[in-house]
Amino acid sequence: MTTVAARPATMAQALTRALRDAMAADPTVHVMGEDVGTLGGVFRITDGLAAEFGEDRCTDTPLAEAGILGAAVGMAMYGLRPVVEMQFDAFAYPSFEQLVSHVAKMRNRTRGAMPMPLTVRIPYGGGIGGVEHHSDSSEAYYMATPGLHVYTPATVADAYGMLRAAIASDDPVVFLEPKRLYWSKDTWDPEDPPAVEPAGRAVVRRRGSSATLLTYGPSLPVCMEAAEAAREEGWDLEVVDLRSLVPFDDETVCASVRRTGRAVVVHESTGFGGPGGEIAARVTERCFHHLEAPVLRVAGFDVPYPPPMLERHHLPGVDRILDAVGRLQWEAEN
Amino acid sequence: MTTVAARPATMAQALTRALRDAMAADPTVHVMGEDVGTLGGVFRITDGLAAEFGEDRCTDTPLAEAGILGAAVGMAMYGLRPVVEMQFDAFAYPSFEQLVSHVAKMRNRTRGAMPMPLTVRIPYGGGIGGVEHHSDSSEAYYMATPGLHVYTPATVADAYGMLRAAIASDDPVVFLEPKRLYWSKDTWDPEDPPAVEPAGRAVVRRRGSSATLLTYGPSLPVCMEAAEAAREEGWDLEVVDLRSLVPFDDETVCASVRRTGRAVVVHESTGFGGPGGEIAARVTERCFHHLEAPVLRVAGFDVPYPPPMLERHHLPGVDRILDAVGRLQWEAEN
Amino acid sequence: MTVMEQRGAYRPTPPPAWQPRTDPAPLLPDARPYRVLGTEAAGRTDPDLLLRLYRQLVTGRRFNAQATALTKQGRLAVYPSSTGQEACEVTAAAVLEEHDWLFPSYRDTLAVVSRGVDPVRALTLLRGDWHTGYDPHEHRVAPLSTPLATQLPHAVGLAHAARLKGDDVVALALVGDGGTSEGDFHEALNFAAVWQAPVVFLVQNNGFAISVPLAKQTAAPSLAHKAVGYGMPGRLVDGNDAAAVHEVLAGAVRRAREGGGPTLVEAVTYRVEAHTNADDAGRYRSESEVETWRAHDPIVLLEEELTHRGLLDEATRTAARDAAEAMAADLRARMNADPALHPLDLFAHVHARPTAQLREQAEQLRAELEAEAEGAGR
Amino acid sequence: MTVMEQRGAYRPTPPPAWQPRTDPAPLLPDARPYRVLGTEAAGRTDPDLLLRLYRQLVTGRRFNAQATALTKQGRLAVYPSSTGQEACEVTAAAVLEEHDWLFPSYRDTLAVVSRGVDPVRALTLLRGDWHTGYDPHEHRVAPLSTPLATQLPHAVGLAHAARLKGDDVVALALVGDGGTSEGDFHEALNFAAVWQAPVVFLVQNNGFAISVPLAKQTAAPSLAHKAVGYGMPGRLVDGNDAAAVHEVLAGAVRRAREGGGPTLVEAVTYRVEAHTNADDAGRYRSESEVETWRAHDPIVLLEEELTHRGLLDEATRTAARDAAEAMAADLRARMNADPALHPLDLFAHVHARPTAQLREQAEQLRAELEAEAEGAGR
Ligand SMILES: Cc1ncc(C[n+]2csc(CCOP(=O)(O)OP(=O)(O)O)c2C)c(N)n1
Ligand SMILES: Cc1ncc(C[n+]2csc(CCOP(=O)(O)OP(=O)(O)O)c2C)c(N)n1
Ligand SMILES: [Mg+2]
Ligand SMILES: [Mg+2]
Repeated sequence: MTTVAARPATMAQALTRALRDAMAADPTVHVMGEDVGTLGGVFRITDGLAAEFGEDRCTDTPLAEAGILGAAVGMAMYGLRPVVEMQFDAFAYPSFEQLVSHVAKMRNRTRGAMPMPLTVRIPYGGGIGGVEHHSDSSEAYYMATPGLHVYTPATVADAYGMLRAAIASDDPVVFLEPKRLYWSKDTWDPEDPPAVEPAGRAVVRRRGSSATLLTYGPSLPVCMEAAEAAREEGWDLEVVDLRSLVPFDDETVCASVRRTGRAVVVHESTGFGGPGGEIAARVTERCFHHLEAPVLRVAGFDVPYPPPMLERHHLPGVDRILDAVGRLQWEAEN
Repeated sequence: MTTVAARPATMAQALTRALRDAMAADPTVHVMGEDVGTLGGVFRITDGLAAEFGEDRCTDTPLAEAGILGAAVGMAMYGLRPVVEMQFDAFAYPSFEQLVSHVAKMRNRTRGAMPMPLTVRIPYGGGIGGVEHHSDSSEAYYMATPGLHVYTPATVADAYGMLRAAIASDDPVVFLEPKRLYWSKDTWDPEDPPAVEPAGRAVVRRRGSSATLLTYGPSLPVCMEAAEAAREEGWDLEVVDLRSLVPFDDETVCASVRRTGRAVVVHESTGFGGPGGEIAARVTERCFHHLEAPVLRVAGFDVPYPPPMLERHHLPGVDRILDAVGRLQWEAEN
Repeated sequence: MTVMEQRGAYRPTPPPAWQPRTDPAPLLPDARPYRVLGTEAAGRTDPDLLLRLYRQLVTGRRFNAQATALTKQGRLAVYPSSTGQEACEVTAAAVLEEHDWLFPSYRDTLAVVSRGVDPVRALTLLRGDWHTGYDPHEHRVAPLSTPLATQLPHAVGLAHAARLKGDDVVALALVGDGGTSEGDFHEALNFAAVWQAPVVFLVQNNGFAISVPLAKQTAAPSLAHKAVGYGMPGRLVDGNDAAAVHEVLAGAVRRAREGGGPTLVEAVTYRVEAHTNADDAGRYRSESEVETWRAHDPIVLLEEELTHRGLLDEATRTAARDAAEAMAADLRARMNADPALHPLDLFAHVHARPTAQLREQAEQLRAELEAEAEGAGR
Repeated sequence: MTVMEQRGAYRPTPPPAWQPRTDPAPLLPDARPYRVLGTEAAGRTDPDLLLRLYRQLVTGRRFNAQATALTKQGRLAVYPSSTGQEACEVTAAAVLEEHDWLFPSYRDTLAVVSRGVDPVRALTLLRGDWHTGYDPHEHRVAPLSTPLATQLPHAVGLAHAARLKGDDVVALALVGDGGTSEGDFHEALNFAAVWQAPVVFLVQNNGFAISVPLAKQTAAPSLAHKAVGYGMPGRLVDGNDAAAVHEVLAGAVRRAREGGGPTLVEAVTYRVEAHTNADDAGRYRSESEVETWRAHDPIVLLEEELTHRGLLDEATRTAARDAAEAMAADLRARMNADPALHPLDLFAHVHARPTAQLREQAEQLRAELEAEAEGAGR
């Protein structure tokens, strides 16, 4: 491994390190996908793995996503732990049938005899100036598919810990990597990686008392920034990083919302039919009498992801979040 | 046309009649899919069309759903109005990329120069004793995809009117046909079809004052039954048939919920990540101060669709709906 | 000066060395389906093998009939019969070693049973009590795959994984003529060839995909010709000639086992019955077409050969018939009971450990069931 | 009695008549890529055509260079260059009639421009101001397709629709070697052959799919060999030999126009530059390999031929170069300005009429923009 830098490390480096450590720890872990071998992936996340573990462990496949995921299913049937890289969010769609009809259902179909301990890594979301099909937020599709787990890290340390947890999971995990955080840095030390903790838990990233921002992945830094900016308006916002969309951590989320009495869900994905509906609905079901205002949503517009020059108008930004917080019926409180 | 019966007619017959009338009215309407020609489709919805309009207008395609939908996109580019039949819900998944990346986006991509006036008919939902992959409720996937319209009829008359509207629409429509209502009958007269009305509106199927059941497609009859049964418990339930999941008729829905102050969303689709989250969230956003209780959801469990012998435990039934109504915090009212 | 003369003096830039990656000639299938029974090649066949196949065909035919009968009695939700295709079904199982893997399509219950899976378990999917009734690892049989052609990349992946591990495993994957049109067919064959995975693809070309005849499915000279586009050999065989199917499949399996990579085999056969018990084949084909194929029945073909070689006496016939009847009687008896159902199994295997939400939902159902039981008890 | 002797008396049941659906022999490609320049066949070529192609190649090369330069100046988000592949790009446009349709892949901006689309509009996608900058109907050019191979079924559907209507339309669809592995490639070719649609599929085999070389993509003798599996002719051509590509494509287009159905053409070429400006080709291939191909450059090949035939004087060269420079200067100038953007366009074309929800969202954005403008005005 040549690319792992000293601290501070980027999320990309943490992901690479997680793959490397998982492969070193477990010979059944196989990385596969388009350009993952010699090139190390278009985002260089698999950089060095083919050199260190050989092309049989880190394999450049033909260009066919259904074939990649379908072959991974077969490999998992034989006891391997495939880690599939989809090159971009929208390029995972050709493998949708394999994902929904097999990856998600094989364990259930066989009463547990054929688990699917595979990980599908998908760089997702926008904000990187990508042309069409390179910025989709596809998490709603995966959330609506029973049998899958859906993780998405927002910090460098989580990128490492959650990817290790995903690979170690005996269930299939759709691992959504926020592309625009690939180069985010943190003082996490790749030479001293944290213990792998089971994923599936949300975490409070910022304590606050006025309202809770519920968010994940690429929108976490935006929410943190909004929470800082909100201080000027007199709001002390709590920020919860969901981390795992499936399983969903109702406990942490509801504890926060019950405390603050107000919540805004923030994500890049389109609003209509997006993850925010589920999140708002379940929070409301569970915390109704603690709510001073309806749970609001700040999301991408209900439009196909825009071209690079227009994406800033689409993505939830600090102002839009603060506007939503402002609409949480503060007068009604008195 | 040999199969259109005198009144009462089945939903299947109404759909057949809608296709026939649309083809007769507009030579650019082409029906295509697996077994739609000679056989008339596995549900016989396209029965007689090949004989009446020729195989070029009602075409048995090779067995390849992405190819079918992709070819339909090309035909739409040339000005035709393809009506694609997917044989069952889960067998639409191979065409997911064509649907999401092209059907939904082509108009937007080309600033309106290349509309996609095509209809994708998908028999969906369970309750027919189908083996695995024959009973999926996949509407959440389509709702989460901007650019599509999503219709689903629940009555014989709507089957006709909404399919005509879908075919006439200059936008792509995913037309979800509740399989278990195919043989439901009504006194609608196929020889005197109602005028084609623009879809996109919900309709109140039963007036009531205690609470609103928000539902669609296969769950409408169940909700009507539940509303009848609720009278015994002293509840007078309103039932709203959403009909069009996209566009969503906030007006009709919110008017009802504001009136009753309570709502339960009922659908077969799995709860988590399913359509109910969006519906509950948007109703809550808009009607918060009218709500006496959180909007609850009665949905399929968060599991892969069960085998035939277990499906009755999975499907929302009258009891489960009444239980939910019972949890609408009636005490809190006083 | 003519152009021809000019050429002499002119040295155009040579193209970079270009080589076909493999010689296409040996990849092309024969011009007509390979046959053994009734041809000179039959002389090379092992009488014991033929007799074994004969008994299996007779049992297989009876299995199909019994399963179809079970749909009429409401004991199966649906049955896609492989009547007429038994030579492919039983042979697919016969050519495999114990440690090999079979990847069946939804029509291939008979192949699954021939591989040793208890028929009642093999029929679980079609009975409707669970999606798969057997542990795939027990007999190394993947679940019957309903989404067409999706099982093919699984076979490739499994074979590839086994080869990486150094295990002696061949995967044999079944698919229909209609299934060859799916993208997954293409992707699977390509992966298999690039990886030189030990896989054999057997296409049972039974003439139809439900109602759609082959001519609407493909314009290819034969489905076996698709092999050359992946750089693997394509073999065309008479799918009703059990000896021929056996020879071709066994050869392909041997080749795969020895590291020679994948083979695509097209077996030309015919679906004698309707698509399933729910289908009305009269809507799309004539009885006379079916009759032609009934005359080319796999059992009749083998009987003729065996009779001709003096290998089939009445005792053998009777023994075969009796064994088939015994199987059918046992199946009938065991299917003539309601399976024990566990509604809470809905939640048991969605994930390795149920999520908090699934535990809640299971509790809800448990409470409902208890209330129901109490109500019934009252 | 031997088995052989027995045969005489034995009349096995004959198989139902079986015919290959088409004769495979004429579908197979040549053993090596077809060439014209520098071969005897060059004598048959039309000097005017060669000169026209020459000018287009020179302009095309310049276009690629200019577009790559624009990425460095931040005027394009990204550019996948077709340098080295210009013979395919310009010829794909040249063989089509006005009423025909072109279906480009994401790398084929040059083909789009060669078909007459304003370069600035053709580059809109890569500039990032909208997804497609031109009206596809104006020049009958489908949007540049980023999801690989997905445009192929579109081409088939369009060609089929035109034929049903009785219109004289051929669709030419472009795809890369990597794209041939996708299921959509398979499904599109199959539909085209079954429907006998007037489509020509041109695979530009440029050796790589980003970093993945052809040997990891396929084990086929050639990509053109895939044609036989669909029952259509496969043609293999030297993709850097503009005259050869023109002859083969024009022949395939003619065949399609005359009702002969689809053709698969594999043009063997090379991607001389990196995958895009963002790619580092040094990670996966050697400079010496690139050098081999630079020597087989499409412009050089054509120059050699023209020079040899006395058709290329300095004036012609200069005129070609000047025309290319003028195109580049114009492009530079017109790209050197910020495009007029309309943020509310986000909502304008999602549906035929915006839904109530989209109207609300548009209002929200409009209010935000106004607030922003006021803030800036202050
Ligand atoms: C992906 C997919 N699409 C459609 C279907 C519905 N379907 C079930 S069987 C069948 C026909 C299959 O034909 P073929 O592959 O020739 O197999 P056969 O039935 O002849 O054994 C179809 C279309 C399916 N099961 N999967
Ligand atoms: C369905 C899909 N998967 C992955 C990608 C990402 N991608 C863009 S270009 C490319 C390589 C394409 O190779 P090839 O088809 O040979 O065309 P070339 O780039 O050589 O022109 C890949 C994998 C994509 N655009 N679409
Ligand atoms: Mg078949
Ligand atoms: Mg390429």
